[in-house]
Amino acid sequence: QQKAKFQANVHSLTDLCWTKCITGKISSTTIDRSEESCLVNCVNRFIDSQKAIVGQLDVMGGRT
Amino acid sequence: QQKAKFQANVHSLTDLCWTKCITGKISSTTIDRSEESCLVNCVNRFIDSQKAIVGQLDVMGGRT
Amino acid sequence: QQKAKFQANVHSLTDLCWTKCITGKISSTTIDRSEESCLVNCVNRFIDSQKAIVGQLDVMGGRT
Amino acid sequence: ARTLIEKINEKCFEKCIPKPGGSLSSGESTCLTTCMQKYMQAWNVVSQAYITRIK
Amino acid sequence: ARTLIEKINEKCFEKCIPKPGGSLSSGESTCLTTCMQKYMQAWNVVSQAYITRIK
Amino acid sequence: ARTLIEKINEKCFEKCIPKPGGSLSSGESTCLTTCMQKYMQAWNVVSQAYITRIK
Repeated sequence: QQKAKFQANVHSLTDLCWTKCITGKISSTTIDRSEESCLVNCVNRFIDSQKAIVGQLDVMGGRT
Repeated sequence: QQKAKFQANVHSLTDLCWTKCITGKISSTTIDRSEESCLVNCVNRFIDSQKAIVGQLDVMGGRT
Repeated sequence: QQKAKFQANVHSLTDLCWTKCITGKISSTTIDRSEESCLVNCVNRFIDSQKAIVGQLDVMGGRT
Repeated sequence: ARTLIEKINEKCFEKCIPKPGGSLSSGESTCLTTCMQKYMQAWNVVSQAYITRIK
Repeated sequence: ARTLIEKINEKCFEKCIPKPGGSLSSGESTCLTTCMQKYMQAWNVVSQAYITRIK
Repeated sequence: ARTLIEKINEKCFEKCIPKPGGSLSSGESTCLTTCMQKYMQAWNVVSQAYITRIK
């Protein structure tokens, strides 16, 4: 069940980061360097962002 | 369970109306007057719209 | 349960193909000829596309 | 018909009420009715095409 | 509050981090905090309007 | 692999078949194959980055 959660996260991250990073026409079967670094940064910044939000919610006293 | 339905509705309305009403850059932590009235109108017009559709479906004899 | 799957497919195909094919302002209650052929093509090409992907996955040895 | 209503509302709200005002204008009301009928027709076309294809 | 966190992250990531770089800049961090508070306020406004309408 | 196929089809249909015609052109077919391989590679990159980050 944790594996299912992991897979669901990878699916939604790939969806989001694909839309953000693979913006041109599809001409090559391989991801180029700048696309790859965009994908990796996208994953890491998304997790940073989530942590920042959760941290801030804690500071605010866990309201909601 | 009705509470879950209520919360799900508020989540999807906030999602929809945020996209419609909060269109500029994020510069202030507070919602200004025009954004607030847009959000309130968005909720009310969405419910009006839903009622109009359901009402029309009844007129048509509840087809489908 | 197969009926539910069928209906879910029709709902998501209508959603997708509506966005692709009904692009102008709503002025008539009826779908015109070019909109209708776009919708039919959209359904058929979407299924073609799905088959091409599944077929290609098989060729690749069903990886993932 | 729950999902159909939700889908119609999602699509037609987007098309007919781009800027929600203090009340539903008559133009918006007409647009919603028109859009709803059109969406249901699209649903039928798609449904028919899908049946034809998969059978 | 799981869904609220997910929604905030979805919306604020989109607004504040259009081009993800090698680390979170301080401008992006500030934007996230600001956006989060704004989103929660929007949630309250929507929630209140919805309650008023359906009761 | 159900969800992966659905995601690939969603993304690659959007990229490769912006205007669906009466049949799949060879250009569209090629684009689909290319896009599929690229999407799977992106999935691997994301998966790897995610594992590295959370472990």
